[in-house]
Amino acid sequence: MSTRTVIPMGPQHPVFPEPLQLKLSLKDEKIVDVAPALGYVHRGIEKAAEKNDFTQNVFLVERICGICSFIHAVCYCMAIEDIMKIELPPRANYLRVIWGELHRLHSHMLWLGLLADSFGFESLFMKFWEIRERILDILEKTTGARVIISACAIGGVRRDISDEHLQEILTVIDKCEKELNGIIPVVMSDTTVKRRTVGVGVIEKEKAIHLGIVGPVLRASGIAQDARMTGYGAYKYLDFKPVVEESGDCYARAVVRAKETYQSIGLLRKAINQLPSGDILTKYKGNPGKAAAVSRVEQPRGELIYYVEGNGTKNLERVRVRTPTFSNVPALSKMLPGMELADAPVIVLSIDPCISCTER
Amino acid sequence: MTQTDTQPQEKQFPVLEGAENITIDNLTARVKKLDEEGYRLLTATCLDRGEKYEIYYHFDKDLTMLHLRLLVNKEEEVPSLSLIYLCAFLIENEMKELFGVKFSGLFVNYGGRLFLGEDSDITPMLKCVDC
Amino acid sequence: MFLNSGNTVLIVFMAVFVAPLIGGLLMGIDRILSARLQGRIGPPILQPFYDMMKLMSKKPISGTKIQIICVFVYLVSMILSLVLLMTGQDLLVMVLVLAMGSIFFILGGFSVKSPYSNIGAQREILQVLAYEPLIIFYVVAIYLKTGSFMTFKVFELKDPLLYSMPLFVVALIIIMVIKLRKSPFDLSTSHHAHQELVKGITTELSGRHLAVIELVHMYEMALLMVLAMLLFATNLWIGLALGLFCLFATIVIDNITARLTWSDMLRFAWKIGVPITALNLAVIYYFSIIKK
Amino acid sequence: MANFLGAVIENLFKKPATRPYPFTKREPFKDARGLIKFDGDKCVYCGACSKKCPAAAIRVERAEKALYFEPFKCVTCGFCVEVCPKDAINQEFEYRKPDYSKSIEKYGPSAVPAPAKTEAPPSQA
Repeated sequence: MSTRTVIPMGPQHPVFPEPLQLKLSLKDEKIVDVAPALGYVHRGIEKAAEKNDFTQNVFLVERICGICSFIHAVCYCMAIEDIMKIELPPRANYLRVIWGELHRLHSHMLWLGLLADSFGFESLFMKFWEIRERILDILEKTTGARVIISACAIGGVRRDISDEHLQEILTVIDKCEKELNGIIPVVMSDTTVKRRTVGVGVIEKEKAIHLGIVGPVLRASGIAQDARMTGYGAYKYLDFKPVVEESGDCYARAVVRAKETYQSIGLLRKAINQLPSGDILTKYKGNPGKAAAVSRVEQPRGELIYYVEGNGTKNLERVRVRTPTFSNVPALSKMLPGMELADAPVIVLSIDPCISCTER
Repeated sequence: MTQTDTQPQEKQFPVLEGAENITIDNLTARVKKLDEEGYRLLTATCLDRGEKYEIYYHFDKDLTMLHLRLLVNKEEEVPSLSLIYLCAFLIENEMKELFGVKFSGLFVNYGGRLFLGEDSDITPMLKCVDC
Repeated sequence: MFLNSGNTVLIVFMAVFVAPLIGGLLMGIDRILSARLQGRIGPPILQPFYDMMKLMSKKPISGTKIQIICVFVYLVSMILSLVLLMTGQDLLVMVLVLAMGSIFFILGGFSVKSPYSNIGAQREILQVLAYEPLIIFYVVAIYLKTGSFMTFKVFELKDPLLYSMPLFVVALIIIMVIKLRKSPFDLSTSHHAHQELVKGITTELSGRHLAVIELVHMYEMALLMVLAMLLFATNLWIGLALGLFCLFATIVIDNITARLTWSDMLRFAWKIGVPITALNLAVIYYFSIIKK
Repeated sequence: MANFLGAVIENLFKKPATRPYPFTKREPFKDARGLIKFDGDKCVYCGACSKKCPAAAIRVERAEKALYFEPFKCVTCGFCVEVCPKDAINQEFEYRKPDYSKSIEKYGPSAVPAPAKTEAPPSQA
């Protein structure tokens, strides 16, 4: 029994929503080595973005990720607006924040549910997804689609949110907050949940930077880094403070995301109260010139970076996408060894892997 | 885009604002210094510039970004940063695979089979795929 | 009532043919109840039978012959132990036959190459280790009360066993949690531990061989119910209610806990389950001495 | 351990949150982005929609006065509706129904009746 077993975890595995393979070498039930294998959903989107018209790319980059799609589009549009020197109307900036935070809210809810599922807590999983469904409904009401909402456009947004819908968003998030108050503290103090997450997959503060981790994983290791701190879009008016935890284990990552859901609700309330009236789209002319721009925004999974370079035609010279999971995957090779096989699903999920993002 | 293929010399390429030029020889030393100063490696962007590769390394410290710009000939080997920043191994493997950039001292080498299939023999992100 | 030889044939018939139907129905109820606790509608009550029918209609592609033999031995021993229990035979023999079935199941898990199956088999051993002492204690307690290992003696008692062995309800719930593969101890295979082991010990089984495993689960469910009914043998309806209560408790526990690891399971079963049952045993023993 | 008990028991006596989907359907929301429909009479076959479609699902043949639409390529982004100069494109609230084959819809002026669905592949991929 003490010989090494190699478990091919994935590419088809119930715990991964997307195809990723981890070859886990086990000694009894202890993981001694791990080798990630990617490449199951590489779609060549970076290349396709060079072939497309730059306006079409807004819809293309949205499809990089099925969960934080809108934020991809925002980041791409920000880069193009930087190159073409387009000023956004203030209302558009706020609307982007509102939709962005709604996306973060439903993504975190999805993640909390998946985490619960990874250690076999089905009722909790269903509860989180039940709450998530309300947010998806409000997204569909305001934009016309549930997840890939295609609401962003270069120079602003494509749809406006009516006052009636704004009120509805407020009531929905009030309701969500009330329901979350019922379950999040319960979950965070549950003995069995703590037993599975505390001290699992620890990344110390010192190692964090060298592993290149980003987003909630980095913040759970005690480093206050959040692209929203740069104040892009309307965030500069919303008095944003990042959520930081110190212990760097799966529990800290869950706590960071749980607190961020409350933070998102707060940001949404603030943004809706401050929402200025006016235009939602700036008209622009011509093609992006010969210039390059780097833009970064905060996705639910971490920091997203776009490098966009124009060449004066309607096509772009280069679109480079750095997604958060791409940075977080190398950290798995440091988190997994030494843990039990039973911890593997929890640890892998704790970085919130989005493989379609990673491979593009 | 076809212009790139026919007249690469005449084409003027934009340079990212505020980028710091760097060469193969002082890349490792510069990055080591940045590491000591507490910079995070965000990512690297590779661009096909006809005869050369242009590689941007993006760093961040306290919300300020710093870009290093490296121009190398297509045959030259670029020293890998994966021993300084572990996360660089995925980024470099990706460049190696999609652009054909040569790296020395890669920490984990996927051998060009990170994203592409076993039978793939092209570097798809180059401007002219067939060469 | 179990002594009548004319009845015996009927009881054997019940054990072999009616018990799985009841077990399947209980599994269906289990699934609906689990769904409702999770806020879902859930499958129709006959879903376990539909699953079986679908599995039967599929072409089996199984790993090794040994595993298939093991699976059938597992089925036979499960039926046999149920028959032994229901015809009022020796409880110790019943426990041994039950354990033998489990061992064959585990051997089958080890006989294939899949690492998932092997690890599932290892965990199944640990599960057997965790619940077996509790069943043995249960049998010993019955022996202390009736002075015999024969089940039919239970039915001759005036007072139901529950009055003197209340703590064994806890033991029974622990056994059910492990046997029915519910959280927090759903480790080796199952509809639930898929996050770690996909299909665990049954990974390499398919088609009608997997249907056999489902059938075994149905017998298992019936067996657990009969075990619970023994606690209230004077009125079998109350006994059944007790069994259903244990099942409900198991389902609720499934939905309010996360899955723990195998070491936690052993620790829990040995540190909490064993002392509780041992305490009850000691009390029974004490009173039996006083009586004398 | 028993922290979640309350929520679970509450669920038991509550109406389930799920829907038996094909039997009970939720009404589509107003302004939901669903099926794309063209109006062959209003259309001037300028080709703006086909140029802007990110999924290359529309092909316009000017000479033929015909518009080929591949509904299974469409990503329902609604960009074509936005760019159409003649408002000849409508987006319905309903979602696309599943089908056995990826058929191609052909639209043209109603004076020349054309089959609504054809199996002919488009000339360019």
